[in-house]
Formats: sequence, C-alpha cells, structure tokens
Amino acid sequence: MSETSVGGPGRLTLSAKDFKTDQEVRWCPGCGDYAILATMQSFLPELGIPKERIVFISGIGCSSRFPYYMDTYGVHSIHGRAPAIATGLATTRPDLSIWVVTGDGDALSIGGNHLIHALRRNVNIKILLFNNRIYGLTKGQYSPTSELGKITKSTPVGSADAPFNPVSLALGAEATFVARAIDSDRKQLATVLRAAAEHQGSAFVEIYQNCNIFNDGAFDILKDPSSRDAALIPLEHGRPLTFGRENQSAVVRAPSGFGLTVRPTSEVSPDEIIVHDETIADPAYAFALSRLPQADLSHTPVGVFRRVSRPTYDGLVREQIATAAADVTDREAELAKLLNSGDTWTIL
Amino acid sequence: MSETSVGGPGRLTLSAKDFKTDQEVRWCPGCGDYAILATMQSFLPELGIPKERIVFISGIGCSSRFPYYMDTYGVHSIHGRAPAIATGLATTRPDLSIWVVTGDGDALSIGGNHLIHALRRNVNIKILLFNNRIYGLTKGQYSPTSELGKITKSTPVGSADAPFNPVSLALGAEATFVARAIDSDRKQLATVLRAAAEHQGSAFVEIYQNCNIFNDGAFDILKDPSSRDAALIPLEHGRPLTFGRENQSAVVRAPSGFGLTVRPTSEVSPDEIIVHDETIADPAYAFALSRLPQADLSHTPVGVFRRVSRPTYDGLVREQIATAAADVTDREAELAKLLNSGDTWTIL
Amino acid sequence: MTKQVRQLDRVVIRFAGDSGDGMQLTGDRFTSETAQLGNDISTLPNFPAEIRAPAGTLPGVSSFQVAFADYDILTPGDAPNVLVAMNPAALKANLADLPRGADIIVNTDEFTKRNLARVGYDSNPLEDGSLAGYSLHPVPLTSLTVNALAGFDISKKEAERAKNMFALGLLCWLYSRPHESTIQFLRQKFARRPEIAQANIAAFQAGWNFGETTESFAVRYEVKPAQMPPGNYRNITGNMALALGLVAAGVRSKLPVFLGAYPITPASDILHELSKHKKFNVTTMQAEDEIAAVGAALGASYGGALGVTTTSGPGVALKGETISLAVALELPLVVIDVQRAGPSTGMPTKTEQADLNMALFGRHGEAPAVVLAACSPADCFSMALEAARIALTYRTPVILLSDGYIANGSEPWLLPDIADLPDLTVTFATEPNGPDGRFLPYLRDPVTLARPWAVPGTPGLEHRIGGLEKADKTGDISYDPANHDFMVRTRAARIEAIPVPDVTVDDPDGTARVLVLGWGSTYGPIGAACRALRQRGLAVAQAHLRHLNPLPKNLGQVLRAYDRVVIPEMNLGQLAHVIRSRYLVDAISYNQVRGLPFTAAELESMLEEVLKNV
Amino acid sequence: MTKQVRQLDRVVIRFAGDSGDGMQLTGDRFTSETAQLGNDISTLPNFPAEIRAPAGTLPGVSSFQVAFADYDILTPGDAPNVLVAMNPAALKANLADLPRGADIIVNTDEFTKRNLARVGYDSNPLEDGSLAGYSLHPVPLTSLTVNALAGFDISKKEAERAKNMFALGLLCWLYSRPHESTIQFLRQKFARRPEIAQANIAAFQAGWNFGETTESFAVRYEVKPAQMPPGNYRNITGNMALALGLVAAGVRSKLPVFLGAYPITPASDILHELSKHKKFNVTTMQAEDEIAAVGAALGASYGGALGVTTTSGPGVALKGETISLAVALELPLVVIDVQRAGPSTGMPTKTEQADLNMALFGRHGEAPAVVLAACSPADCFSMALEAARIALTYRTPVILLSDGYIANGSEPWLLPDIADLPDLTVTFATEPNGPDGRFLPYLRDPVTLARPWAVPGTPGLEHRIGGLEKADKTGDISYDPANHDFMVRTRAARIEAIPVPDVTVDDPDGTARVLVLGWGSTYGPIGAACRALRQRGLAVAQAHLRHLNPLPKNLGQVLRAYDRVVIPEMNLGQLAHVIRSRYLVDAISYNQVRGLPFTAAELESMLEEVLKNV
Ligand SMILES: Cc1ncc(C[n+]2csc(CCOP(=O)(O)OP(=O)(O)O)c2C)c(N)n1
Ligand SMILES: Cc1ncc(C[n+]2csc(CCOP(=O)(O)OP(=O)(O)O)c2C)c(N)n1
Ligand code: SF4
Ligand code: SF4
Ligand SMILES: [Mg+2]
Ligand SMILES: [Mg+2]
Repeated sequence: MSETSVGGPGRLTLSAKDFKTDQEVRWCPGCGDYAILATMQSFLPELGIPKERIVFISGIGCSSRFPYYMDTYGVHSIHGRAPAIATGLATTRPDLSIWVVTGDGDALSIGGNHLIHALRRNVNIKILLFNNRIYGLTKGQYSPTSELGKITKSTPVGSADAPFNPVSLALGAEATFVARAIDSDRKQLATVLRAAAEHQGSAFVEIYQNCNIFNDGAFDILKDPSSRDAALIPLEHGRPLTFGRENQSAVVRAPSGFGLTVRPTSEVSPDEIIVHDETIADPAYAFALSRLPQADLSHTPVGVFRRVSRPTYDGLVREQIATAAADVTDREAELAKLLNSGDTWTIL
Repeated sequence: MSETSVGGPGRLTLSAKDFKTDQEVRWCPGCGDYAILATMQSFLPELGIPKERIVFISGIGCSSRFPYYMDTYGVHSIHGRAPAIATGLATTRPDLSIWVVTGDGDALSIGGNHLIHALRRNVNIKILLFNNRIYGLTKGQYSPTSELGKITKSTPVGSADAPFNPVSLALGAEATFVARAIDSDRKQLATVLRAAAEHQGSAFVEIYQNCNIFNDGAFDILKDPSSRDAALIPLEHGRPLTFGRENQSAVVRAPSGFGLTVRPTSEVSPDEIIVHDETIADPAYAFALSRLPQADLSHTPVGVFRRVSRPTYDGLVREQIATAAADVTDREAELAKLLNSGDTWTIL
Repeated sequence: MTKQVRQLDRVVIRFAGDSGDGMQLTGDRFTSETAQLGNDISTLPNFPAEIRAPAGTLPGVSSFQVAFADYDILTPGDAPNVLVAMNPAALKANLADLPRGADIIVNTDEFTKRNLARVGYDSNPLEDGSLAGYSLHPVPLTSLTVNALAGFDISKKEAERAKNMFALGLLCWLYSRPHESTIQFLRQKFARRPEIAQANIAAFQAGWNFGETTESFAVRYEVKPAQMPPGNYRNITGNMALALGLVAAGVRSKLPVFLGAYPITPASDILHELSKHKKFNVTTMQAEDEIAAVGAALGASYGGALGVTTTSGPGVALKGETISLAVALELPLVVIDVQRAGPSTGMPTKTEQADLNMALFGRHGEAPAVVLAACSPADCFSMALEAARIALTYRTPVILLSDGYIANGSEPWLLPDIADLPDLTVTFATEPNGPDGRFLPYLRDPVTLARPWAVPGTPGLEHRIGGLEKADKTGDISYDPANHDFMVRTRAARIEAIPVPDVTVDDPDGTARVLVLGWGSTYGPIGAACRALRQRGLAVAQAHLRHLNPLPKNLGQVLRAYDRVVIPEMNLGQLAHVIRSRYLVDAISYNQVRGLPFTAAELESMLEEVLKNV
Repeated sequence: MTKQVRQLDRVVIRFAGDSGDGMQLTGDRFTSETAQLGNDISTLPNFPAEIRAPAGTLPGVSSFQVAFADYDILTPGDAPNVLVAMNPAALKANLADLPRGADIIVNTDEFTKRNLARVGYDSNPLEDGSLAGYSLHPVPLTSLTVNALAGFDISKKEAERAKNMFALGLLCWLYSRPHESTIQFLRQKFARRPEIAQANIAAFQAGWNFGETTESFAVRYEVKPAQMPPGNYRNITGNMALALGLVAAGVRSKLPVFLGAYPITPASDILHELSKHKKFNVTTMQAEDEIAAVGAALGASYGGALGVTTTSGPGVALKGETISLAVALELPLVVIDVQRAGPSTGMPTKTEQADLNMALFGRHGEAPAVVLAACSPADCFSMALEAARIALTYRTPVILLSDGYIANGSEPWLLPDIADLPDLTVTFATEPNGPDGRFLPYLRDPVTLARPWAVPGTPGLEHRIGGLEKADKTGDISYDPANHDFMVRTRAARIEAIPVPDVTVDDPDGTARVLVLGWGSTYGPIGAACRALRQRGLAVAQAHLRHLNPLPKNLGQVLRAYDRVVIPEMNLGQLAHVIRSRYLVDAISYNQVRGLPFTAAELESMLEEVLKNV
C-alpha cells in the first residue's frame, strides 16, 4: 500500500479502484446497491484513511453483501446485529473508521434495538441504512418501512402495520447525526457520506435504494425528472427551505402552529420560510422536518437533518480507562497487588 | 362473579378489593410500585369490564411482578418480551383488555425492539412503563433511562451513555397515545390510565416510580411540595400551558423558533402561551413537549402528550380475516376444496 | 408417427438454466403433465444462492429435477438421464452429476464465445469432443423459438423468453406427455396478456413439432402409469404440505390458527402460503424478529388459539428462551424448523439435518420439548397435524423438523378425506377444579398429565402464570427445593409419557442382520438404497423415526434385534449420539454434510460395505 | 479465662436473619477472622429470592453458612453445628437442616406474638419444648445491643442495627476467633460516620464480653489451623475469582479485555467486579441485551481484544445465534454461564447444572464450541485463564460453566505468583500468508488448526469474513458441497484436537471398583462423600471433569477401568448422556434438581448403595 502523500501530509493516493475486491458483485442487474457501492468506492479515497483502517460491518440482506465488495476489513455478520458488533469494535479501536451497512429489515426489524441503542450511545460508527422498503434477500416480504396496505408475498391482501419513519425514529432515539440520501444521486450521497464521516459519534444515514426486483420504482417520484423537483426538498445548512424547479415551494410552519408544511413560495413572506439549521440542539426541528413527506413521498427532505455534538460512548469509556490506567506502569506488579488485596493471610 | 349492573347496563359492581390476589406483595417496603398497584386496583372497577376479560402481561423486573397481585388473568413472562406476547393475544382476542406492565430495563433495554414495533403497529394494548431509572430486580445497575454519569454497581465511575427519553422514543416510533404519570400522584395517574384504557390502539404510559432501595428520590423534585410546582407541567387538553404555584411559568415557543421553552408568564403575551392539544395529528408538537425537561427533571410535563386515532394492527388483521371468512359456512368442506385445488388427478 | 417408441420404467430429467430462464416453471409444468399421466413422481428444485447472480454465471444456475416412474419411487433420482442445459453455465454446473450415456439437450444459441469464457470454458464443449460419452442433442432453442413466434405482436425479448416453453414442448413430445393442462395453464397465467399466452403456447407446440420432425431425436419414450393406491392426488412440496396441514389443524381443532413468523429461507413459503388462508381463521403475523414471532404465537396460544411459529436454524437459536418459557407455562406451541446448512448463516438455500441437537437440547435448564420430523414432502401434511395434536393435547411446545430438501421437493400426495383426519377438538377449562371452588392451574389431567387450558375470558378462573418455578397444582411461585425437583421430573416425565406410535421395520423377509435407522428427509434415499440392495439379493432392514422425543417405546427392542445399526444423517451424527446413549447400541454413524440429500447410490455402496462386515 | 476450652476439628455455623439484618456481612467477617487463623474454610450464602420480601417473613430470610476446620475441607457442610437465628422466620426456615444436638442461638427479642404468627408458629418454639433436642441459647440480642450502646449519640434504630455485630462478637468469643481485623474493618466501613463505627465496635465487644460472662455458654471452642500449602491466601468467591482470572488473562495476554454483559443473577457480580479494573485496560459494557453483549464482545475480539461475555442460562439461550457466528468466524470468545435453576426464569437465586446440554448442543448447524467447567470458587480463577488460553490459541468460542453455588460460595485461595500464570501472548498476523502476497484468512496453523488473527489496522491483510460458508483457505463465500463437508468436519476436528489435560483419578489404594465421575460444582460434595466412605474402609474412586468438550483423551480408558461409573449431577443426567453415548458405558446417573448443592451425606449413602451392588 502506497503511503506517498499528496496534497498534504498524511494524505494517501488511493482511488476508487483500490477499494474494489476480486469478488464478483452479485446483486441483481439494475439494483440500486450498485450505485451506492460505486459512490462509496469513489468517495472513500478523499478521507485519506488507509484501507486497513476502514472496516465495513453488515448484517444480512442484499445490502449487507456490501463488505465483500470493499477492499477494506469487513464482516458480513448476522441479521440485525451489526450495530452491536460495531460497538464492541469501536469501543476498543478508536483508530478505525467503522461503517455499518444495513437494510430496512436488518436495521429496523430484527435489529431495531441495537440501532436505537447505538444512536443513544452515540458510538462512533457510521450507519448506512439501505432502505428499499422491502425484504430483498428473502425475496419480497414487506418491511417496517413498507407503506400500510402493501401487497407482498407475506401480505397478499395488504400489510396492516404502519411503517416507521426511520429519520423520526432515529431522532426519537437521540441520534446526533441524521441524514437521508438517494442511491441514484451520487453527488448528494457523497456529500452526506462526507458529513457522516466527519461526524464524531453515530451518524445515521437513510439511503433510499431501489430494489428493481421486488419493489421497483419505490422512489421514482424522487428520481423521475418530471416529478423529482416538486417532491424533493434539498437540505442545505443555512439556506432557506425552498424547492421546486423555480423554488416555487417553501417550507413554513404549519398553520396549527406546530410542525412544518409546504406552501407556494409566492404566498408566503420570505421571513416565514424556514432556514435550515442542522445544528439546533433541540431535535424538535429536525423531527418536524422528518414529518414533512407525504405518503407518496412528495415533500421528502434529503440531506443532513441534524448534526450536533455530544460526547461519544466509546470516547467516554476510553477516557475512563485512560484515567484509571494512567499511573499503571507495571501491569504484572499491579495484578499481583490486586490479587493480594483484601483480607489475606499467610501460611508458612 | 356478580354481573349485577350499576349505573347503567353492562356495568359491574367491582371494587378495588376484587382485584387483590391472595399473594403477599413482595416489593420492598416503601417501593413506588405499591402506589401504582393501589391506583390500578381502585381505578379498574370504573371500566366496568369483568375481571376475566382483563389480562396483565409483564416481563421481568420488580415492576413485572405486578400481575401476581391483580386478580385478573396474568402472565409474568420473560425479560423484554411482554409486548410481543401481548400482541399475539390482542390480535386473536379483541374481547380482552390487555395491559403490559414493564420496567425501564425491560421495555427499553432488552425489550426495546418489541416496544417500538408494538407502538408503530398500534396494537390495542396498554403499556405501562414503570420508570425508576434503575434496574431494581438485579440490584442496582444503571438503565437506559439513568442519567449520564450515573454511578451504579456496573458503572463505578459513572455511566457513559446518554439516556433515552421514553416519550420522545415512543413518538419517534409512531405512537398514537403517549402519556406520563407519577407513582405518588394517584389522581393524575388514574386520569392517565382512564385515557389509556379508552384509547383504541397502543397506549404508552411512562410512570415515574421511586425505587427507594437503589435509586431513592429520583423524582423528588416532582414530588417534594417545595419544588414540585415549579418543576411539573400538568398537561390538560385545551388549557394553556402555564404552571407553578401562581401559574407564574408558561410554555412558549423557543426563541430559535423551534421547540418549546419556559418563560415567566408575566413576560410573555397570553397568546404566545401554548394551548395544549393532545390531538394534533403531527407528532412534532408532542415531540417538542417531550424535550422540555431539564437534566434535573425540572419542567417535566405530566399527563397525556398525544392521543390520536389511527387504525389498529389487530383491528385491520381481524377485518381481513372477517372479510375472507365471510362466506365460509362449512369449514370442512372448504378445507376439502382447498386440499383438492391446483392440478389434481385421480387414480382409480 | 414415424418415430420409434420405447418403454421405460423410470426417467430422471433435469432442467437447468439461468435464474431468468424459467426453469422452475418448466419443471413444474412437466411434473404436472406427468402427474396427470399417473406416474409416480419426485422432484427437487435447486435454486441459486440467496442473491440473483448476474446472468450466465455458474452461481446463477437454477435447476429443477424430476423423476417419474411406473412404480413408486422414493427420490428425485441421483443422476439425471436427461439434462436440458439452457446455457454453458447450466451445462458446466450439472455435467458432473450425469452418468455417461445420458442425453444432453443444449441450447446452442447460448454457446457464444463470451458466454463460454464467462464460465471458464476454453473451448466449446459442444465441439471439442469432451461430451463424446454422452448423447448430445444440440438445439438452437432461442432462435427456433424466435422464428416460431415471428408472426406475433410481441418484442424480441418476449419471444426469447418463451424458449423454455419450446424446451418443454420438446420434452413433452420426447416422453409422450399430454399437454392440455399446460396450454390451459398458460392461458390462465397470462390471462391479462393474451398475446403472450398465445406466443407461449405456440412455442410449446413448436417444441413438440420439432421433436416430431427433427432427426436429432430418433426415439420417443413412454413411461407407463404407476400402481398407486386409488384416490385423488396432487403434487405437493413440503412447505405447501406444512401450510395445508396447519390449516387442517385449525379446522379439525376448531381453533383459530395464529402463525407468528419472521421470513427466513427456506421456511418463508409457509408464511406466504398461510397468509392466503385467512378464510380459515388463520392469522399470519410477520413479526419484527424471531423472538417476537414465537412470543406472539405463545400469546395467541395463551388466548386459546393454536400458536405456531415457522423458521429455520438461526431463528430457532433465537427462540430458545421463549420455548423454555412455553415449557414452563405448559401451553401448546408448534415450532417448525425447516433446516438449512449451518452453522451461522451457512448455506441458506442448501439442506441439512444439523438442528436436531438444538431441538432436543438447545434450551437452558431442563426444558423438554416434543420433537418430530417429517420424512417426505407429503408427510409434512400429516406431521403438521401430528405436531398440532400433541401440542394441543399435552400443552407443550412441539418442534417439528423439516429441511430444505423436502421443503422444496415434491411428490404426489394422496388427498385425504377430511373426516379421516384426526379430531383435534380441545376442551378449555370452564370450572374451578380445586377445593373451595379454587382454580388450580397446575392440577394435571391424570391421563395426559396436561394442565388445564383456562383461557382469559373464562369467569372464575382468573389466575397468573409465569416463568418462575411454580408450586405443583397451585402454580404459585415456589422456591421449595423438593417442589422444584418434583416439577423438573414431572415436566420430563410428562413428555416422555406421551404415547407415540411404535416404529415399524421394513424387513421384507425378516432375515436382515443390519438395520438402517433414519429420520427426516433421508427417508427417500435410504429406502431407495435398501430396495436396490434387496433387488440384488442382500437383506437389509429399514426403520425411520418421525418421533424423536419421545422416542417410540419399541425402539430399543427393534435396535437390539439387529447385529448392526447404521444411522445415515446429513450432520455429524446427532441422532446416532442419542441412540448410542439411550440404548448403548454401538450404532454406526454415516455422515455427509454437503448441503445436498444423500444419493441412493452412495448409501447403497456404504451399506454394502457394512453388510460385508457383519 | 474461666471457661472450659474444647478442641474441635470442624465447625459449621449458619448465620440466619432477615434480609435487613446484615447476615451476609456478619458471615463474611466471621469468615475473614477464621481465615486469618489458618483454618480451611468453605462458605455458602443463601439469599432470598429476587425481591426483598417484607421483614420477618420466610421468603425474606437471608443466611450465610461457614465451615472451618483444621484439615482441608471440600464443602460448606451439610448441616450446621450452630445456627444463629435472628428472628422466628430464620429459625423456622433453617431448623430442618440442623442435626439434633446442634447449638441454636436465638434473638429472643424478636420472638414476639406478632412475629411468631407471621411465620405460622402457633406457639413459641423457645417455650413449647419443640426445640428440646437442640442446645438452645436464648439471647435478647437486640436489647443487649441497645443497652450496650446507651451512651452513643445514635438513633435507636441505628443501635438496633448493630445487633449483628453483637452476635458476631459472641460467636468470635465462642470459637476463639481474633477480632482485630473486624474492628479495623468497621472503622473503614463507617469512616465517614465515626460514631456508627464506634457503636458497632462496642456492640462487637459487648457480644464478646457477653460470651465471656454469661452462664448460657459453658464451653468455648478452638479449631486448630489446617495444614495447608504454604503461601499467601485470601478467601474468594467464584464470581470474584472469575473476574480476577479475566483480569489476569488480560495482563498475561497483553490484550485489552472487553466484557459485554447484560445483568443477570447470579452472574452480575462479575460485571460489577470487572468494571472496577479499568486500569488493566478492561472495558466493561453493559449492553442493551444479551445478544448485543455477545455481539459487542465478538466485535472487540475481531479488533484484537479478548472478548468476553458473562451471563446465566436465559442469556446463553439468547446468545446462541451469535456464538454460532463466532464458530464460523473462528475468533476468540469467552462465554461464561453462571448457571441457575431453570427452565425459563426458574429460580434465579438457586443453583443448578442444567445448561450443559445447551453449552454442548444449543446452536443451529454443526457449531462446535469448547466447553469448560469450574469445580470450586477458587478454581474459577484458573478456569477463566484456561478459557482465555484456549479461546486465544485456538480462535474459538469457549463456554465456561460455573453455577450459583460456587459463584457465591467461597474458599481460601492460594494466591499464585503472576509469573507462574500461563503465558497467553498471542501473535497477530502481520504478513500475507498466501501465494502472490495474498492473504488467506482461513489458511490454518498446522499445529493449532487455528486461522490467522489479522486485526483491522494491519496493512495488506484487508479481508472479509462472514457467517456464510467459506471456502477453505481463502475464506471466500462457497456453496461447494465438498467444501462444506470439509469445513464442517474441520471445525469439529479442530475442537476435538485441542489438547486438554488428562483426567486424573483419585483412587488412593487403587482397589476401587466404582468410579464417581463429576463436573462443575459437585466436586466438593462428591469429594467429601468419597472421603467419608474411605474413612469407613470403602474403596471408591473419584474423577472430575473440568474440560467437557473436548473431553480428556484418557477418559474412555479411565471409565473402562471400573466396574461401575456413577455420575451425580444437579440436572437430569446431561453429562451421563454424553458419557454413555461416547463410551457406551452404562453409567448410573444420580440426579437431584432442588436448586441446592448435593449434601455429602446423601452422596455417601447413594454411593454406599452402589458399592453394595457391584
Ligand atoms: C436470524 C435470521 N432471521 C432471518 C433471516 C433471513 N433474512 C435474511 S435478510 C432478511 C431481510 C432482508 O431485508 P433487508 O434488511 O431490508 O435487506 P435487503 O435484502 O432488502 O437489502 C431476512 C429476513 C436471517 N438470515 N437470519
Ligand atoms: C434474558 C434475561 N436477561 C436478564 C435478566 C435479569 N433481569 C431481570 S429484571 C432485569 C432488569 C430490571 O430492570 P427494570 O426493567 O428497570 O425493572 P425494575 O426491577 O427496575 O422494576 C434484569 C436485567 C433476565 N431475567 N432475563
Ligand atoms: S433483490 Fe432487490 S435489493 Fe436485492 S439485489 Fe436484487 S434488486 Fe437489489
Ligand atoms: S428494589 Fe426498588 S423497584 Fe424493586 S421492589 Fe425494591 S424499591 Fe421497588
Ligand atoms: Mg430492504
Ligand atoms: Mg427499573
């Protein structure tokens, strides 16, 4: 591995190619996962982190095959448990850049508990949830993000449970970094990945991902040139929340006084328009934003919802250890002292 | 069981005594669980539901001994799984009134996943989370609601993970009914239980409960006559959010424009004061409310945060079954038809 | 008809192609036609691993094997007589299984340089002589199909897709299968796109006509109907049979059925199938995970439903704690484990029998559960009913083992008369059973040793149960040492005492000195191997277990009647371990753990060795 | 000293009182004093069930038993010679365990009508003659204490609370124990409330003086120091020893230790203890559940730490799927199961050995793990090191079984020299090991059959691992049937091949015809029973297993050398099952599942029966 630096000390000349493995990529042709993989591979070099210090940990699902295709360290673990495994690794290994790749079933169904706890702990891991609103790998059952009434193999007359809103759930779980991106918009995805990588603590990124086999077109409204501009609300820190081809729509407070809503820009006064601020300490704003999308996904914000700073679990734990270990020079001697502590006696 | 009706047809003359069992109550003397038990026993008769149609299902923990003391049907199940068990029961038995009793460890630690899924599904169960911010039964480890830095048996130099805010988490999980009560305020607790019982769907009630052995006084600020008025924000539907002995404090929008904050009533104009509305469809308001409490629990809203109507999982599922079964008269004949469907052939 | 017709007693055909080539459908249709004809059948699909691989690759190959015969057969056959290979990958992936002399029908259109290179063929096997030992039939299936459909108003891609129907038509001609039902099937399947239906039918007929006219096929075959018990039949897979068995259990018990499940290969199809049968008061819940699935099922059982959960190995591993609760609560619960290759994620699409240990022993504490195993696709129906019967009668969790082989494999199933199915009616407790009108939730039925099933809603029987140790009879929490010992032994004894049918031995002339003991899906291959040996004049006895806990009471006696006991298993000897311990019989454990069923041939030669040495 | 002093070789004292009476502390202090004196000791606390019961009730009784002797002893004793009963509940709960003639010291102040009625005494047992067979010492402990503390500036309640120290003083006098360290201990414990410290010391001394002066105690006893190997000792519980053993494993391997745990009785104390030792680079994480706990531990192991998880039965049931992943990943992982009575929640504070089956077999697929068991409190230290050694050397999950009995019981522990502890240094992979500079994550060490441990951060060794079946050497995903068979067998063989020490047999004169085989915490009672038999001239051999998978290579030979093998277990025969299967030895399984350790006496009489019949 070349350690020659470019553009400054500590920078490596890695390229997307360096992150490709010799394994044949085995997603269905046309799967949105390809785009995410390509974006990741071309984005990673800019972090300047050597390959050996990057780890991808996944659960089980189509999305969770991701680590096999990244020439870094990687674990394709078991269904739903990647955040827990990553937490153990992150706590003991601060020198690593740790990415969890998971699916809507993996993260929100079987793995829901580990996800919310990782977020509340603010463990220094980046969690990428590939949300295709379906179980891909097991061939098409509905998932906790599938819309109510969804007809799938396991719900022939429609599902009966309302979906999670992953962004709302993450915010309710005290997440410090929450973002959303779309598989096909590589530039915006890279921007979000960059912000996630820079964040100290858990970064939660929901990535809308097309499963062209079992849930094709789930996000077409956000991709189709004819609809996307009216549907997507791009979030940019410090910029007023207007959107549409001619910025003809604006996000303003809801008439009830609570939450947010969309109004024609022409009908509101400029100072009514919300100016996006990722850094507000109170998650109430980000939460309100998360409720904007309609059932058909129109008015879907993409970008970083929230990015605030809070001590990380692993950081605090390591600090405790460092403090305690500070004046231990000879661990064996210290161990002898420990074993000999308490009431001891001697037999001669 | 007497079926004599009082006060109207279908009402039963049951009293608190009818709900007591012959089991000796085995909580530590002084435990907040006693008050909750007493309130429940005296509140239940007013529902007019015969004892045999009431079921308490709990996990494991001090709080989870609750069912043993209620002369109804009851299951003291395993750690964290009560919402799942209750979901199976509720889905098949619409005639029952099903209450889940759980603790902060049971519901939010090991049982976190089942909790959030029950809430999103809006299963018709009432979930009472006895939050003492500690693991009582296992003798004093910190819980997911313990404050950061908490010193306990398992965290001798302080815990390193930020707690959940159970109300925020429930709202993030799409809960339709969310409330908070305090063990010692029997009247307010009964009010909340009443509203929960009346709610169609999952009702989530966080009950602050004193563990006088391992976390004594955790909620004293909300109970002590000298501090409680300034700390508690009673929620009443349709009433402005002022509080304090002389209503000297008021809840208003935060200056940032997002979230809520507390200001002296005298310094704000009356129409700035938020009027509590449990029924707002957008959970953003209830979420903002949930963020009011400070680390020391001052500015803690108690009462019903949110109460909105949404189809229940079990209701929809039963509807699907009823529709499908509507014209089945002879199930055996129907079964014969089913077995004989598809490509069949006959050997003579 | 100008072609010669030859009679055969058995044929094994394997259709192989890319995942997108419709091989499963082709195989299914051929099976259906064959079934109509009265042959005995056995099928085995073989899916690619869990992700759709890129077209034309080895991991993307999907195949379907069907054996049919004029006698009753036990397996889909070890080695195909005919391979239909839709592309080079299909040829390469399957060639090793073919005996010399087998027929190979290949789609020459797909044997392009690029496709050959893709799977590592340096030269074209159709031309380099490497297939000299086989009877090769090169057919340009794609172009013939496209040509045949020239007049249709469909796209080229759509025309190409019909090539599997061309192949089916050819095979139907070759083996003299009827084709009415396929035509009808295609009409139905494409009801909303009649032009596609017509095209497929045309392709099918073109394939048939091609057989009739081409020189490539000189002979045509016939397989006479088998002698099978009279009645109505359908072809059925194990997963389908499990689902129907559970529906039947609901009907025969008059209880609602509640399935709590979390999708997992190869069990998901049971969930899919059951979700279609709501009219039978069958509720299916796709839970958030396996723990919730079994928890919800247990909750439903508590409420008076037949609670069921279906899963595979990793799921059972997660359900152990809740099954242990069910043992303590003594409530009915059916847990179906469609085993797949482990450990961990293993090979999800491949079969194995390595969860027996977990089913028997995989819980903390002394937590005995009933363990059953189905032995063939159709047997899954009976065993689902049997699992429900035991769970309901004895109020206990029952773990029913199936595996990937019988889950997806199929065989003809003699449709039962509903009235002949076991009556599973249960009696809920309605009255206090104790002194002073008290209700004692752990007062046992003297015969079944089951405790009363008092469901919520029953006035006067309010009671509390839980996972803490319970006092005998009252069910109150008890830490009394003697009570615990008593309860532990009682829970074990009540399972051990459940009457299960004696195991029967197939030892035709009673002269065998070697007994082959099996369980689960090895039934077919073991049976076929024993038959083959007997046909060669070698005596061997076969016994097969469907009840693994408790074991049949006569089993010890059966085992001791033979000089040698051989136990073939698709694991490292899990049943053998139990048998050795229990009966101190020095059983030989024969194991292959390849994710594939045993072949009859390998068992035959293994047994032959054993026979030599007794 | 005017009183007579009598020499004893062994004494068993049980302190019993209400949960709030400080019996554990009293017992601990007495034990400490006794240890200082050089007696061999064995202790056994007995806590109330999981919730603090109301004062004065039977379920609220807490007791602490200590045996001490002038020879090496193996158990805390079957039956106390002395019972200290602080209230009627304590008397009632413990009386049945006392042999006739035992001394009973009761706190008469608590024998009020109300208290007697509360536990169902119709009349006062101190007066109704029902204790005639015992040597009763009625002492108004509370009032004597309050009187003695009259001059102190403390509340009455605080004065009453010191009654346990009065009792301790009395017992220390009675058995001639030194008391300096208790005084020092009290000073330290109440450093921030010196008046309380003084009061407790005064109460202690008042108790001592009471013994010296009262007529109630005519005799004083002495127990001479035991002949124990020279060295430094401390008294240690099993849980403490496990924690220290894990710390030592970290030091001796120079690796960080990562404990992922979720609290559960009786394992929580390991978490509590380890959380104090951060200075040794020990990280403890209280995870959200058991699955996360083992997952995090495995993640830490992947990163190059010694990953450990501690739990009890219900927790292991939940961890099975992840342990199965660890089997596939071939990474070090130590899983400690402090067993408690099951099934389900069972009796959390009571001991049992019923998780052996789950440890051996409780995973899906063929998922072999190493299984060890500690046999006494102090042995827990060595076994924690042994578990770490095997896990680190062979890169495998190791399940170490302890139980509630040894977890909370204590015995003197000869403190080891750090340098004598095993060297656990590991070598991480740093270089490619394959052709062309490739790294092959599943290329095994020819000796250990372990794969390389290449931790993230190592340049050039980037690789991916997972739970899907892996190709030999490369670790790539493989669905190849032969590879799967090979890998399944290799995983089994590599565990089976781990060298473990031969089992040693204690058969003093080599004439025994009966062997008692045990594992885990039954070591003490079995050993005591064997000794007792030998003292009566009966020959019996004892062997004890600390390695349960793989089993010692000489075990078969050992077993076959005896006419009869008896296996006592606190379960329904789980080890016996394995032994019978593996060696076809008709071992007798002797079982009691009462949540309590065996008594030596019951084993002695059981063995005597067996000896009669060989
Ligand atoms: C314990 C366990 N349960 C179930 C499964 C089966 N399973 C594998 S992936 C999956 C869900 C996949 O959905 P998702 O997480 O959305 O990923 P996708 O395939 O859509 O990318 C399921 C149910 C499993 N492997 N392990
Ligand atoms: C599977 C499992 N893990 C752990 C435990 C041990 N345990 C019992 S209750 C409990 C937590 C209790 O805390 P909480 O839910 O807050 O209830 P509380 O006792 O405070 O009312 C734990 C860890 C268990 N019984 N089962
Ligand atoms: S099934 Fe869907 S998610 Fe999975 S690889 Fe195929 S297209 Fe992608
Ligand atoms: S430990 Fe705490 S929560 Fe548990 S019973 Fe005692 S006071 Fe109540
Ligand atoms: Mg998905
Ligand atoms: Mg709690």
